[in-house]
Amino acid sequence: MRKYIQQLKDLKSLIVGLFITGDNLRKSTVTVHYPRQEVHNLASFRGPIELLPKPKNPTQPRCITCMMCVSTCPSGCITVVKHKAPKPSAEEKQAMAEAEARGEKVAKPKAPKTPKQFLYDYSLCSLCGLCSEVCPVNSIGFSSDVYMVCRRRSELKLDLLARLKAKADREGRTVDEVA
Amino acid sequence: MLDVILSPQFMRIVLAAVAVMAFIAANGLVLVYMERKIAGHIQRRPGPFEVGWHGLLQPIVDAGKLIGKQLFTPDGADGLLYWLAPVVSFVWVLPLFIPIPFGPQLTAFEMDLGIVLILAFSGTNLLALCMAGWGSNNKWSLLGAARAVAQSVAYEIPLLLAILAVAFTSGTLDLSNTVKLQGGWPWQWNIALQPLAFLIYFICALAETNRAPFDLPEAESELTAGFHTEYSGMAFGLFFLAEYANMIVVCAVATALFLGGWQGPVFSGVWWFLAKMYALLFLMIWLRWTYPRVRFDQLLNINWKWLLPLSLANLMLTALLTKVF
Amino acid sequence: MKHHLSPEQISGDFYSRRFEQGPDEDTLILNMGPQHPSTHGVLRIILALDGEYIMRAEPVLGYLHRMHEAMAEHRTYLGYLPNMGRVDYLHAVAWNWAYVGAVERLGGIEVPRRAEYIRVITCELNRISSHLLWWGAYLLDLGAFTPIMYAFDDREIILDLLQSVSGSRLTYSFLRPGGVAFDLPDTFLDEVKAFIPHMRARLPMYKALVTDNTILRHRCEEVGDLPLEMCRRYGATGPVVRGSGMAYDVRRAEPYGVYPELEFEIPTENSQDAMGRYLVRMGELEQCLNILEQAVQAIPEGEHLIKGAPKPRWKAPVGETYFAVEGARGKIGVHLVSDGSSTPYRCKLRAPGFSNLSLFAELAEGTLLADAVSILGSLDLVIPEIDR
Amino acid sequence: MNDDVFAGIPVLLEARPDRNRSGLLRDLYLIPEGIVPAVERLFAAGYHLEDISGLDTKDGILVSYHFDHFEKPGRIALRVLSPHDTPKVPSIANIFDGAQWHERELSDFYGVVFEGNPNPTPLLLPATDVTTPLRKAEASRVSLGDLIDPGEIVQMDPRFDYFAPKDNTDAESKEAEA
Repeated sequence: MRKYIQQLKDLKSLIVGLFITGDNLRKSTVTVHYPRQEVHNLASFRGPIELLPKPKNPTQPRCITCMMCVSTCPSGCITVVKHKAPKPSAEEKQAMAEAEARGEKVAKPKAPKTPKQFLYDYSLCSLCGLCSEVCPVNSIGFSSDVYMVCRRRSELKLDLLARLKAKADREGRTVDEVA
Repeated sequence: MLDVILSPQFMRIVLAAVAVMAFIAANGLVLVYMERKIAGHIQRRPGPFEVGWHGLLQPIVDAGKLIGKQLFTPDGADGLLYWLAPVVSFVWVLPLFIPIPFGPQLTAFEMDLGIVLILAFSGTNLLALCMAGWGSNNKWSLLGAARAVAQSVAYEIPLLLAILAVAFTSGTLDLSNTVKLQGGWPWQWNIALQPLAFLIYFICALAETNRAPFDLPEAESELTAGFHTEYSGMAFGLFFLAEYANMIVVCAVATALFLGGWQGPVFSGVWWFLAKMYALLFLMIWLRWTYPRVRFDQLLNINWKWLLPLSLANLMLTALLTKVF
Repeated sequence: MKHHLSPEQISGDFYSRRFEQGPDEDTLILNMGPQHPSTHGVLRIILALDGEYIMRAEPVLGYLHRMHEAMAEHRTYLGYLPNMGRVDYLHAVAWNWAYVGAVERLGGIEVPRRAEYIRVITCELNRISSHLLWWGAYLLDLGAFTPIMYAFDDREIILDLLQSVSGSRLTYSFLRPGGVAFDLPDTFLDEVKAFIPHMRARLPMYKALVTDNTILRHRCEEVGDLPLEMCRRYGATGPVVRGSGMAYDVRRAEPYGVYPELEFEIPTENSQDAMGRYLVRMGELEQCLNILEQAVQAIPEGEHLIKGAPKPRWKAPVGETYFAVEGARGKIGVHLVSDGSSTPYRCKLRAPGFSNLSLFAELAEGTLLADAVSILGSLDLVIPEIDR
Repeated sequence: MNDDVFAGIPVLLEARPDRNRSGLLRDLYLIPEGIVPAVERLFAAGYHLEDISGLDTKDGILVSYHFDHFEKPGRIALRVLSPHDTPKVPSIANIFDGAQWHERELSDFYGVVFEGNPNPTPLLLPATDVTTPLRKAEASRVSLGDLIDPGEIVQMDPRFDYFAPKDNTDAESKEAEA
């Protein structure tokens, strides 16, 4: 008998539950009503990586093509193509040959340290941040691009140099302005 | 023969059938919208919002989507039963609306045994669930159908007894008469005389319409989707519509039996009926979004150990009191 | 009567064919999953049913198997870090911690005290978010739709907090051998301090809406009776063993980090049923808040990553180590063997869910299908962790 | 403290590793036949099985069983070395039921046969395609002694000489020659 009375008493919890959901029905919604509203904490989101520009030239990355990021990335999603060393002209060649003949140290023309291409496959990236940690010149950072969408996987293969330039254009910053 | 067809009564029934179809479809859409909006706001989110003003057109678009979807028969299914089930489920809901007195004049067909007709036809929905469960050639559907049978059979008894108690007090099985015998103010309603019968009726109605917390035949976390696991497109849509139509029927019957029907303190009319009916529907929706689901043996225990004895006692007490007074 | 079908007539794959050999004619063989709403992902369970009573159950794993252990043997010690967030995406910080802890133990790397506190704070926040998600999903299993939305409302705050530290919202990989990758943002501690009373104020609502609900109690009480002896036979840990009355918590049994300095209780329940496991997790929510409260007070200033922390080409000294931490689901263990190169020679991951799920077959026997769903939910399974 | 747990069980090598480095309290290398009685003792002493780990070395596949105690924490590792061509180890799934899955997992990964496992089917890998993904290539295998530092050796069977202090013996023999 006591069991049945207890069961009847337990029915009170059902009423309590109704009051709680009813109370919430009365209250305003808590969801972010995208696209009418947007979330505010995008700044702390560490999204797809981006190249950081040189302080004086917003279209040029700080990258010195040391390849640390490429070798560190666990997913192998970064590809950096170096510039080839410029071919010495005929005169330079001759000058070099003469210098060599004189037994001097020959300064061969060096390849520019800036990257020719900086490709990034976002579809492979796991956003661990190791690339940005190992970068000696702090050239890799995270973007807070949460709204990136694409239809094809190939669209996630990003050319970071182009994106850097596009960003500079978007922000209307040019070399001259900064200088 | 011709004079039968041309008789006003027959014409009235035909007209009523068409009107009922329209009513079910319209109310189905309203209910779907209402359910989703209430669920949304209970969960602190806006619910459908994008199609039309505050998502008003969402149910219509959903219906369009369901109609546009491909219908296919699963491998090894019994074609006849499989396709008959949703049709049966929907078609047999229509007669249920015929004796319901929405307003003083707004009754499709007043009949002396209106309640009996509703009780008789409401059992056929179960047949549809059985056909769907067996015809689908799916084990989940079969389990869902088996649950539906046990649940429906069990809960029909206290439902019947609760209605009988009201029939005893008002002395009629005609729904229109039952309404007329009640007054406009809440204390003149049958619920004041029969609160326990109303409670039992409402719980049984939840179980009969497979609404949470008694939605075991389609318990999605246990049986994926129960009896309609294999259905797609409008075949599923018909089940869906029939479920909502059944909800409307049980709430309409409750309104007529217990809540004074179209009678109100002021301006008696169909609007009072609809308002009371939707209040009950709102309660059903509210319950669904609050409670977990009961287990199957508990469901039957509630019926056999609580509702049945209570409704029997209630009926006997009612009979005694009507005899004495 | 034995099955009247010949083996060729039995459809299904390797596992269901093996299963179907032998049951009686009236037995229903039911394939629950890998696509089923309450198996939480891609777990598959083959059931032999008599009516709705389960006569035999056999989980079939591997639908989410990614061979994380082999990946470890092909990546550098640091390069393996992002994997850990993907093993158990609900308590990623604990898995991160188990791995970096093993690496630190192997290499004898010190961790700054500030980093230890950052780890504790993020790990406990992550534990709360994991339990909240479990709570919502469990109620979903039991047919209540609304609680998960309330849980997500609170979980969202935690995700925002963890995002402000780690930059990601789910698969955190910001722990490093020798500390953490990023220091806390300036407002973080204040936000955690504000979160603690908020969460405390929400717990009574959870209790009134769900824990006290008589339908829920009837669905959980005396369901999935799990004696302590059985926990031991299967190696169950975490809330599962604590729900059976054993106060076993790796944070106390094998102290790591700064947990010895923090005061907290180990909630246990003696009822040994699904309700016991439920109540343990609800109790842990409160204890996590207690730990957080102490940790945000005690966190010292200082560096967040020790100088000379392993670089990507870091070579671990030869040896083996075993490091265990307490995850939201139980004991997470990492068994690391190094041959002195820059990649692990062997990395064995001990997933708590693996052991916890292995007892399901015995636990589900003789219960109703609906109870099996309740039991499965009460074990708190994360399939990617079990399959690895 | 519970030295009597393994009393009478033939032990190839028993070590007390540095607990702060290895996380182990005791470390025992057993012959395959010794594993079942040893695990039975642990079961009786109230231990639970944490996991079973494999290790592909030059000297064979090392199967490590990790046990811990709920009330008296302290990890005990039992190990069995099994040859590459016929890796057979007796199953302990009849003592600790949870071992069944761990053994099946190890069979998937290393091809170790656990004799007596009640359900010896693939667990995580496809049943139709049996591979042993964690077995290493012949060339990249490292010998046991170069992988594991056993710590202080309590007792050692002379046949089990993987951890024998090689440099020292060399030095001793040189001294002897001198």
